[in-house]
Amino acid sequence: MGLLRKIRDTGRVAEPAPPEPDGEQPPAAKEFGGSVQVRCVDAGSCNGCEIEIAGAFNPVYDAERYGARLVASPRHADVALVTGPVTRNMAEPLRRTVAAMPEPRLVVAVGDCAINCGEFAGGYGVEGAVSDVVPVDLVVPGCPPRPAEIVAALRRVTGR
Amino acid sequence: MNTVGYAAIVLQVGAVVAGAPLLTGLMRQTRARLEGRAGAGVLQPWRDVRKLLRKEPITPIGTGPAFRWAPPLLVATSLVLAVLVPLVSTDTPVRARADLILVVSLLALGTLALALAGLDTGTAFGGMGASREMTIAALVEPTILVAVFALSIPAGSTNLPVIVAGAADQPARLTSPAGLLAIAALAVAVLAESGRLPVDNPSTHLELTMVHEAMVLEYAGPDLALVEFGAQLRLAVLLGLLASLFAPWGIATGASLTAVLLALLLVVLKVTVLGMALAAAEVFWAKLRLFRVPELLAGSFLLALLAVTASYFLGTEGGAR
Amino acid sequence: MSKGLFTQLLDLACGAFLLAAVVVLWRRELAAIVRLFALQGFALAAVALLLGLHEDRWDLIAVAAGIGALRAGLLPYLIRRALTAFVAERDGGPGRRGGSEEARETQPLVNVAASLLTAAALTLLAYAVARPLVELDPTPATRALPVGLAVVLIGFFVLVTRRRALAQVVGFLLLDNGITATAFLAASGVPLIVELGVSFDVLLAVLVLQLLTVRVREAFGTTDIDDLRELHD
Amino acid sequence: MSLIPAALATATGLGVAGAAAGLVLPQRGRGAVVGVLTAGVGVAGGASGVAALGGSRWSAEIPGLLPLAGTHFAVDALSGLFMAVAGAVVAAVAVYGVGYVAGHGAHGFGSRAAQALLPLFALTLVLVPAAASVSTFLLLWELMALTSLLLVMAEHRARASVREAAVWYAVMTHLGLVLLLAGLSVYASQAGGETFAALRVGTAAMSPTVRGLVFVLTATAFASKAGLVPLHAWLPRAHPEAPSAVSALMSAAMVNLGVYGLVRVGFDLLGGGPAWWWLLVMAMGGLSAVYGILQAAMASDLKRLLAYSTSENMGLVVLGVGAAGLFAHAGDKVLAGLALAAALLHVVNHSAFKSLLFGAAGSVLRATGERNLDLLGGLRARMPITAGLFALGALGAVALPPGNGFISEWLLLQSMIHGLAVPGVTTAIVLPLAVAVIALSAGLAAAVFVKALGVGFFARPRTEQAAAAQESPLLMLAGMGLLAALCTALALVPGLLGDGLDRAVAVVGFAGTHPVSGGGLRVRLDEVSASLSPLWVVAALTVALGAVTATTRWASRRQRRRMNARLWDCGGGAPTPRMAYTATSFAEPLQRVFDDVLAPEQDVDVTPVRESAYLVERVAFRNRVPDRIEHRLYRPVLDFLAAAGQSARRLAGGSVHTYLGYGFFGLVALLVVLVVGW
Repeated sequence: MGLLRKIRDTGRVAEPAPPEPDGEQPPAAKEFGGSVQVRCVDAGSCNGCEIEIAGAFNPVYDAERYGARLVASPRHADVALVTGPVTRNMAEPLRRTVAAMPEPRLVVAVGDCAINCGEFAGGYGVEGAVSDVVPVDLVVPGCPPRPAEIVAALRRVTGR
Repeated sequence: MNTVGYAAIVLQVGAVVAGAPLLTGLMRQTRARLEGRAGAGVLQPWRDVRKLLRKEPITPIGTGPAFRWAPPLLVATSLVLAVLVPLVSTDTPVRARADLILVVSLLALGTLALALAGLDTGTAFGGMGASREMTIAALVEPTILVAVFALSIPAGSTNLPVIVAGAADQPARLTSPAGLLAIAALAVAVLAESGRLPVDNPSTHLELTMVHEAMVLEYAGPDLALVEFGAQLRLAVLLGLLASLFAPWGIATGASLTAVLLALLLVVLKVTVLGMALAAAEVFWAKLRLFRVPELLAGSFLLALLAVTASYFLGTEGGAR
Repeated sequence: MSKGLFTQLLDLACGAFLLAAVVVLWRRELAAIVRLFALQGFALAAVALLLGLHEDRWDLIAVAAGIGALRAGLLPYLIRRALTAFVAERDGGPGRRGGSEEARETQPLVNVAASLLTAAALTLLAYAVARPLVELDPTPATRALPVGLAVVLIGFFVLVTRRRALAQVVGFLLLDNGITATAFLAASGVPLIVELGVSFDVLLAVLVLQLLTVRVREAFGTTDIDDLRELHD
Repeated sequence: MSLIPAALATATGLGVAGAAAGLVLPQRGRGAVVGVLTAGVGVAGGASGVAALGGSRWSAEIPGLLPLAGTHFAVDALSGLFMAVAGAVVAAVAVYGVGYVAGHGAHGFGSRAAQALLPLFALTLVLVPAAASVSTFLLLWELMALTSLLLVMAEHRARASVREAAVWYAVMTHLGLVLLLAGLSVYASQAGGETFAALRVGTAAMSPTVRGLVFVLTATAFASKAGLVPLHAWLPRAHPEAPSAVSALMSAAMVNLGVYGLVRVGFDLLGGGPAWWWLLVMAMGGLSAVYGILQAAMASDLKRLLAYSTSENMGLVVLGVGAAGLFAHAGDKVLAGLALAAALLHVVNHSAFKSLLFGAAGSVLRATGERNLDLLGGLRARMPITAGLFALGALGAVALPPGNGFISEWLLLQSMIHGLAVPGVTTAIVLPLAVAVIALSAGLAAAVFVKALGVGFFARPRTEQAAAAQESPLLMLAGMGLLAALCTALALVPGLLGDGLDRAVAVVGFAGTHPVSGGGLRVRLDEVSASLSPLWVVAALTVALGAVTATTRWASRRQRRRMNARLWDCGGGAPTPRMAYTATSFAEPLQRVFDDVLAPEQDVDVTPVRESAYLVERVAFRNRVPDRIEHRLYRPVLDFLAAAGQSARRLAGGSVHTYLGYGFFGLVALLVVLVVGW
């Protein structure tokens, strides 16, 4: 009963949807038609971006309302959200993950580290940026990017 | 009669096929609203299916016909169920074939096909999912069949339309203890069969807690679309079955088209309400530990058994004739 | 009221009565168990009320009211108070087991699934035993007689297999509820005095047991009956 | 009319000829000749059985054949059913055996002795139901037991475990024989005549206690032959160790005769009895159904799994028989007929799919030398036809549509559900439990055969033997093909044996309800009805499947399928076959759920490195699920026997021949008794 009361008192926490982000939809995403399954790959980040991604899917930002959903297997996924500089140990797994995804598929690099290794550039354990390992279709700059920006990127993919 | 009967079947199958994803969408939406989210909208499951159909099918190495044919078989069994189960009319051309035991075993057939597919991949998760699914399926079986027993006593038959029609013209059967116990037992069984909370969590991302999801980790594209669609069909048919078993009011028993249409409207309404109630309940439930599930099923089995004994000892009808 | 309606309602009440007893076996939280017990008391009162209305016996209706007050109100209240007292004390008190431990029947002697199946067997047994009695005069009331017996057996079973003293108290009360129900359904109502006497005994028993459990708790810091074995060694 | 004696005579002639051929022929060509002759035995026996099912009866007395008492034969629809089943199985398995023996050398199943015994065993299987007097019946029964025993021992050179199994089988089957002997001789002496006709007549005059005694003795004996718990101990030993052709014969034809005996003696001769007989029978059946399938769920040895599943199915059959007895006792001949028909139909179905499954298991054993599911896998790619046949048999065994097992279990459930119409508290309490038992065993059977098929045949091979497997020779496939065709026919048009079933039921005086007719099943009792048409189900499923695939193909944008994609390995190394679920791990959840029933033995021993107790060097985990009933029931007895044996070594020397001797002496003693009897 306590939970019921809480639900009643809380009501809707999702913020009103911001206007559609500008920037054209990546060509591969044309076929998705408002439904995108997302698989996150942490290629060696400091987990800052992970926290923000979690934020993007929480009730407040609620990325799900635009048709994006996190899934457990790359076979189910259309988009790989890759974070962090690709460490040597994660390079091969990242390639395999992307290879496991059925066509058409997109790779979204989230955070400065994913785009240009950011802080960790030239680290001995760093293989390189995500684009050095797998083709990247979309980037979300920021260290870490704000949930709103991640959501905006996902909206460009879902087109909603 | 026949034309109306066929019309009823066509309408029913059409409604189930079109409505199953919508039902899932509605349940997700209900959950989302209760959690303070905006929700992806009721149409989202259809969007998912469309998108998955556009994607590339994948056959992993070392898999064979079982993996290839399980998804279509799952959907096929669900479709046959959608034809058999009397949702809008008890007076259809297939009414002689709609046997409750047959319905139960067709459900089991779909489960079994998917379990074999999970083993066919040879991955640890596939095997794990298959093993858990079959364990639960095996334990659900007694509950369901004893509940079937309880339902068939007053009707004197395991034929679904007979049971439903009988319940429709004397509602006293439903409010008797036997009826209520049978409802409770069958409801638990339906939760287990359709892989919902608290038996299985359909939206989990953690492989180790998966039951149904773990078997389908390897499917992609259209195959995955079929698997998800099949699961949605099963849920819709099962909720519809519950609705017409325990709230049969308004179901068409005659051969008038208007009655059929009205019944269609009503059944859609009932299933909607049931679905929303289930979704709301799921907000409050947590998934049971796998090895607590037997307790739940033992409980529901007990309820079913009590239903049988009650309908024999308390009930004036049934029992000694 | 009409015969059919009476039968319907009586069967419903008895169904709820039995169901409450069964679910007591199912649940682990003592709080939930107490709630169920209150529900059962309510069902029992309903049975008495129905019988009274059916036979226009005002004493029965009065008894029903009494039962409702006692079993759906007072006894659950007392037990709940004892429970909260336990939990409160357990949560305080460094190095002792937490209140959550006290508030749940974590490890019954017979695991839950098994005890549920046992309950099924007991119910069948009750039906089989009560069959001849029912044959004597098959009225709706007597036909529901097995329910009372089943609850007696289940109550006994709870008393035997549960570890927490409070759970055992509830088991004892289930047993008493069952006896009362059997009395009602068989003789359609024991005399008012007897019923009051019985209930009064129960009340005393509960108070005694509660005092006992309080003492136990103060002495050993838990009400797990098995811990009392230490007294022997 | 004259078909039956002619066919039986042919069968006998062929059987003897086969035995002779097995003895005299050189090793090459022996298998083929013996196989053909044995198949002939099967065909002839089957033909006579079919004729009997068709309604013709035959009975004769052949005085000179057996010393002392003459031999009596009588064939009616009931015996016809069992003869037909045995004949069909024998014929198919004989064809299979020709291919099977080709692989073996002059030893084991290919040896002179085994090849000579096979036709005799087949012959006894066909003839036992035709026996119409106590002495004839017992003689054939004992012959069957001996031939099967020696056949079980065929491969004793290869594996020592065979001997142990043989000893178990010898002891139990002969204890059974002794009980049967006692029961039937008491019966004969009380009834004043040893022909079945005389027994039927004499029953009326017998006191209830005597009839009860006779029933209990004979029922126990028949139950042990049918492999019912707790008398099943020989079954999971003998079946795996016997050559697969023999296991198929034993599991699909021999155990049936236990049921035959139960029905013949219980219903036909004793003419039914009080409720407690049948409650006893039902209890035994229910126990074996659940316990058998549970042990099958735990087993990782393929043939052991199948053996336990046999014990489960026999349990279901006997459950039906017991229900029939209960209904008959309550005076409802119609329901009794329905239940008995369901039980007999399940006998037929079980024989069909179980012989097929044992055949497939045999080809797996032949191809890989492995019975352990944990070491198999990946056979689907290497022996596709065998895998397909096994799948077909498994479909029948899991009692799901469109398998043939589903039909008989559906009928069984119907008879139980409608049985509640019989007044009385016993039925009201027993029948729901019976339904629950059937349901639970069906559910567990699904898990069992998903395990057998998915772990044994699917995914990738776990060992080199499995990887090197080759498809079986043509004749084995042909034999299995016959059985597969039989399964399919039974699954699609059970109406084939509709009238025969009714006649068989009518033999024991129950009303035939025509449950199976034409393309479907229909249960019509007053105010009760249900119907099922397998053909329609299959058609509907096929249509739906076609529609689904067509729609998907039409709707999906990308037609090109990415083949042989790498399995999703979570990004790590590719999963090795060792990561795939084994039969043991598949059964683990069930083992946990039924912990209290199965009482598995697990022990973990951790050996730390010498330097520090905290660094673990090796962890060993052992987990085995012993047959609990066997441990609790047989161990004490065996220990007692061992203790007794210490004092009297001469009696229980543990050598098979001693035990056989007892059996023979018992038989001779009986014959003497019978002669002195008049």
